[in-house]
Amino acid sequence: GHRRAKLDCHLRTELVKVHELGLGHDSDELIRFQYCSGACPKVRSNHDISLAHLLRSGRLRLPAQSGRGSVRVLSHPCCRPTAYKAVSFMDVSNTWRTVDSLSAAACGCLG
Amino acid sequence: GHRRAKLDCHLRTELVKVHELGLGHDSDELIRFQYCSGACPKVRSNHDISLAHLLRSGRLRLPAQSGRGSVRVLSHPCCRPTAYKAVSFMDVSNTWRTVDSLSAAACGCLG
Amino acid sequence: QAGDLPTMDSASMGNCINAKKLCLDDFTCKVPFLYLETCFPFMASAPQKPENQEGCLEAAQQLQNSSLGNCRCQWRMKNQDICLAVYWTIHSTYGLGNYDLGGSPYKEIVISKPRKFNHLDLLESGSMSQSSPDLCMKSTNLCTLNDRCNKLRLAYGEVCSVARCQPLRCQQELRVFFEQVADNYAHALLFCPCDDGDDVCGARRHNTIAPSCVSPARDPPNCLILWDTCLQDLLCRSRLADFQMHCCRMDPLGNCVGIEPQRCLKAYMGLIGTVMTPNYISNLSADVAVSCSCQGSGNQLEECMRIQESFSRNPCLTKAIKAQMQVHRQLLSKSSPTAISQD
Amino acid sequence: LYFSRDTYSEKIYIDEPVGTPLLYVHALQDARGEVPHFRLGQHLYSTYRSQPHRNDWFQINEDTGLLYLNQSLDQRAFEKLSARNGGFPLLTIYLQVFLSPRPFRENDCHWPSCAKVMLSIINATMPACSSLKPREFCFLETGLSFRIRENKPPGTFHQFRLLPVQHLCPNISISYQLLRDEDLPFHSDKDTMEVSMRHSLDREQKEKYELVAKCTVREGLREDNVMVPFPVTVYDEDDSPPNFPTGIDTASAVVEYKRKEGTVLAVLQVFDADVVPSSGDIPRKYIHTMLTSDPRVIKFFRVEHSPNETSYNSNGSRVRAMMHDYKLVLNQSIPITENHSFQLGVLVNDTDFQGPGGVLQLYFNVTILPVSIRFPNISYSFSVNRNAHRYAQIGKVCIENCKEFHGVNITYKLQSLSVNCTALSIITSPESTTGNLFVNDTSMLQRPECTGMKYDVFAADKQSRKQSKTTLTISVEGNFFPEEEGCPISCAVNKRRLECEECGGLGSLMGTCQWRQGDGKGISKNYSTCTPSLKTCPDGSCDAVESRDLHICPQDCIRGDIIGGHEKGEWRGIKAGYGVCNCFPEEKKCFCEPDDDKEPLCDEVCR
Repeated sequence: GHRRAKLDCHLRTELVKVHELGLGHDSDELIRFQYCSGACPKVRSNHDISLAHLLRSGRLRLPAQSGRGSVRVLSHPCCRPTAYKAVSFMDVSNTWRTVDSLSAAACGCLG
Repeated sequence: GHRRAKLDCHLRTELVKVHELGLGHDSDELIRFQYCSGACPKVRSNHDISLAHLLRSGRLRLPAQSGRGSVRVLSHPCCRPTAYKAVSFMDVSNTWRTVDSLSAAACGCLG
Repeated sequence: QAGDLPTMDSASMGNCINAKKLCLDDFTCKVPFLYLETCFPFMASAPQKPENQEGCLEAAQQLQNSSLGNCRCQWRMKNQDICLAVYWTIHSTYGLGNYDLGGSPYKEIVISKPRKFNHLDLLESGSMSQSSPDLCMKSTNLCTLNDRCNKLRLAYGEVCSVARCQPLRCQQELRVFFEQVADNYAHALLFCPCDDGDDVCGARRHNTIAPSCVSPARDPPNCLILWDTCLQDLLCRSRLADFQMHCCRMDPLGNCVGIEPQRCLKAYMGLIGTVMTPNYISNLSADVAVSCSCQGSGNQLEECMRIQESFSRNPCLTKAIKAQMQVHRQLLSKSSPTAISQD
Repeated sequence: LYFSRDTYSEKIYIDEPVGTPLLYVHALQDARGEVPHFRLGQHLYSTYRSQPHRNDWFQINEDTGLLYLNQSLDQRAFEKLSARNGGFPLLTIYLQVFLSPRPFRENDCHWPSCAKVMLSIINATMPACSSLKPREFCFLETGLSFRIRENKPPGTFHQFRLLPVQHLCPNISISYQLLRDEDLPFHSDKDTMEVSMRHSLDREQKEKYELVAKCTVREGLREDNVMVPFPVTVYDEDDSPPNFPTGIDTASAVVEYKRKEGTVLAVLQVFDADVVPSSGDIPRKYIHTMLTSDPRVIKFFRVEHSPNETSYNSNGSRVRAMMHDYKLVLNQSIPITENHSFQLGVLVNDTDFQGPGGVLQLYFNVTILPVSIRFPNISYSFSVNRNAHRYAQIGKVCIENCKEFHGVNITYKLQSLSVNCTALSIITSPESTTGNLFVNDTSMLQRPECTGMKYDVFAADKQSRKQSKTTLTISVEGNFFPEEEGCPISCAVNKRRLECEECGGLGSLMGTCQWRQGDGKGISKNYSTCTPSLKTCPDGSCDAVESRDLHICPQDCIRGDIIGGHEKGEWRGIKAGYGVCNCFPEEKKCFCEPDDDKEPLCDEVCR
C-alpha cells in the first residue's frame, strides 16, 4: 500500500542554506538538497539472510577500527543515489559557483 | 601502504558450521563463509560530504521508521558483494546440498 | 504608389511564417518577396548594402498590402528565428537611418497583473528565515522554491559559473530563463530593491546574470561596433528593436508617452543573453548600462552617446525599473499578506 | 553640402491654414560656390514605422529650405495618420529632406546629406496667442544641437523664430541672442534672427561649444526671458599630419636575456590630433611597413600597432585625439650566439591625410647581444638525508642570470665522479631555466659506505650547443631508519598530523612527511594537508620534479576530481580547499573537508 511504500528507498528533498552543507561556502542562499532514504528489503539473497543471522548471533569476529566502533558490515542492499546532479548558487562574494554531484537525482537499492 | 588499506572495503572469511547459517540446514560441516566489510572513503562525493554534515548537524528531518529508530540514510557508498558463489555441503542426512549465492566472491564500494 | 493603406488591425496580424506561406501561394506576392530575400540575405553573416536599393524599396512597398506587410512574431513561438528572418526581410528596407530600427517584430502581448508569490510564507518560517534578509536574497530563495524558476536558474548558473563559464551557452541559458520563467519571478530576481549603501544586496543584484561570464571582454568595445554586431544577429536585432520601441519613445518634452512600464521591462529583459546585455553598473547603483564605450567613435560620437544613453540615461527605463522595485518592496517585505495563488 | 542638424522638429496643430511656414532647414557648404537645393521625401513615417504613408500635407521651398503646409491637416487626416501610429497617443511623424544634386534614396537617410524632420501633431486647434506661455513663443521642447564641419566655409546654420506660432501670433515682440557671442566664432543677427559662423572652425582648437541662447518676449510692459542650451559640435576631418608627441622618432631595442617570441623590445608613439578615421577603420587607413628586405630581420621581428583615443587641453576644454603605439616585438626566439646591431626603419602612413607630412618614419636601433652560458665561479655543495625518499628536491643550480632568461632552451646534465655512491638526478624547469637536483636512487643512500657524492654539472643551450660546467659536492647525513609498515606511497593520502608525520612518501626530504596546519577560514589557499616538503608543495605550481609522478604532490598537480569545498587551480591542482585536503593519486581524486568530519563509519541510522 501507499503507506508501506513511503518507507522504501526513495528521493527526499530538504531546503538547506548553502553554508549548512559543510563545504566551506558561506552563503545564505537556499538550495534544494535531495538525498535517498528508506529500506531495501525486497532483493535479499541467501548471503544476506545468513550474514544477518551471523551478525545477530555475534558469530563474526569484526576487527575494531581504531576507536570508532566495529567496522561496517551490511546485510542488505543499501539505499543510495543512482544519479547525481550539480547545484549552482551565488556565494557570499556573489560569484556563481557550481558544485558537481551535490544533489541526488535518483535512488536505488544497490548491492 | 599496506597497514591502512585493511580498513577499506575488502573480502573477509569466517569458518562457520552449516547450522549456524540460519538457513535451516542442520549439519556440523564447516564451510568458508565470505562477506564484505570495510570503509569506502575514496569513493565519496560532494553529496556524501554534505549529507554527512547535515546528518551530524541534525539538519535533516527524517520521518521515524515504524519501531526501529529513524529511516536509514547512508552518507557514503556501501561495501557490498559484487559477485557471489554457491557453497555445497552434506547435510545431517548425508545428502549433498548446494546453496546458491551463499558466499561473497568479490567486494566493492557501491552507490 | 503606397497610397491609402488598409488600417492595421493588430488582431489580424498572423505570424510571419504563416504570412510567408500565404505569400508564396500568390504569384503577385511571391515575386517581390523572393527578390527581397536577396536584398537582405539574413542567412549571410552581415547584411551588406544591397546593390540595387531601388528594386528592394519597390519590392518592399509592393508587399505592404500583403499579409507580410504587418505580420509579427511571438515571444515564445517555435521557430522564432525563422519568423524573425521573414520579418526583417520585409522591414530592413524601412530603417530610417541606421540607428532607428523602426518598430518591434514582436506581437503585442497582454501584460498580466503582477502575480503574487507562493511559498512566501515558507521563507519567513523557522529554519528558512535569514538573519538580515536583503530582498535580493529573498527573491533568489523565492525562485528556488518555485520548481520552474529553480530549474531554469540552475541551468544558467551552471554554465555561467566560475571555472566552467561558457559565454555562448551562458547567454543562451540566460535567454531561456528570462523567456520561460513567470514574469513575477524574473522581475523579482532582476529588479529586487536594495537599501542605499547595502552593497551586499547590490552585489547579488549586479552579479545575478553573471556579467563576468556573459560579457567577459576586459576593455569594452565601442558601442557603434557593438550595435553593428547586434544587428547582424537576428535575435539581438529583434530584441533591440523591441527595446527601442517600448523603452525609448519620448515626446519632445522627454516624457515617456505611450510607454507601458511592464512592457518596457519585458523588452529590457529580452536583451539579456544577447551581445547587448544590459546590467547594473555597480554593486551600489540601480542605474543600468550596456558594457560599451565611446572611445574611438571619431565623428560619430553623438550617435555612440545616443546608443549608450538609451540605457544609461533613459528616463522611461529608469522610471519603469524604480516602479518595479517599489512593487517588490511591498510584495517581499514581511508586511505583505502571505501568498496563496499557485504558480 | 551638409545639413547643420541631423534632426529638425516642429509642433503642428490641426487645421492650421495652408501656407503656414513650419521651419527652415539649413545647409552649409563644403566648398565655396555650392548652392543647396532641398528635396522632400515622398513618404511620411510614423513612430511605428512599418508602413510609410504618402506625404499629402507638407512641401518645401527647394531654394530657401522653408518647409510649409501645402494642405491643411484636418481631423480626418489626423485619424488616418494615427491609425498607423502603433497605438501611441502622441502622433509623431517623420519627413526626410535631401540635399540634391546628389541622387537621394528615400530609405537611405543618413546625415550629412539627409535630415529627418520630426513633426509632433497635436490633436487640437492652435490655442489663442494670449494663452501661450512665453516659452512656447521662443523654443520647442526638443533640444537644439548643431553639427559644423571644420575648415569649411562659414555660413548661416540656424534661424531662431518658431515660424508657425510667430506666424499666427504676429503682434508678439520676440528677440533672440547668443550670450557672450562676442568672443565666439558665432554671431546671432538681431533682425534676421539667424545664427551664422564668423569664420570657419578648427576642431583641433575647440571641439564643442556649449552656448546659451536667450529669447526675450515683450508684451506691453511685461518682459520674459527664456534661456536654453545651444550646443555646437565641430566635426573632424583628417587635417592634421601625424607627429612625434615628444619629438622622439628613434628608440633603442636591446635583445639580451629576454629572447622569447612576443617580447616587446621598444615602443614609439605617434600622435594624431584628428579622431578620424574612427577606431573601426584605423587598421585600414593607418598603414605601417617595415623598411627592410633582410629575411632574418623579417623572420625575427614584427611591429604591432595599437591606436588609443586620448585628449588634450585647448582653450579650456578637452579635445579628443589619437595616440598610436608602435611596438617592436620579437617574432621568434633568437639564438644566443647572434651578435650584431642594425637600424630598422618603419614607415607610418596616415593614408587619409592629404597634405604633406602624412608619412612618418620611425627608427628602432636594434642591438642583439650574445648571451653566455656560464656558471658563477662557485662550486655547489648540498646535503642529503639518508632517509630521503625518491624525488626529494635537494637544491637548485643556476647559470649566471638564469632568472633573466626567457625563450632560451637550457638543459642541465649530471655526470657522477664518485663510483660507489650516485643517487641524484637533475631536471630543468623550463620557465625559470634552473636545474632541480633530486634523489633518484634511494638504495644508494642507505649504504653506510656512501657518505658523500661528487658530480660535474653541465649546462648547455640546445640551439648553439654552448656549454658550461661546474662541480657539485653532496654530503650524506643522518642515519637510516626503516619506515613504518603500511605507509602510503604519497604523503598526500594522510588526513591527520599523526598519520602524516609517522610516514614518509615520495619526495620527502627527511624520510617523513610534513604537516601543514591551515588557517581553517572557509575555502582558503592555506588549507591543511600532508606534504613531502613544505618548501615546494603545495605552492600552486606543479614544478618539473613534481610533474614526474602524481604521488609526489597531487595537491599541485591533480587534474582529476576534487571533492568537497575547493577552488581549482587555473590549469591543475588545488588552489584553495576547505579544512583538510587529502588525495588518492591512484584514483586521481582529492577530498577537502573539515577534520571533524570523522569518517561516519556507522552513523546511528545505518543498522
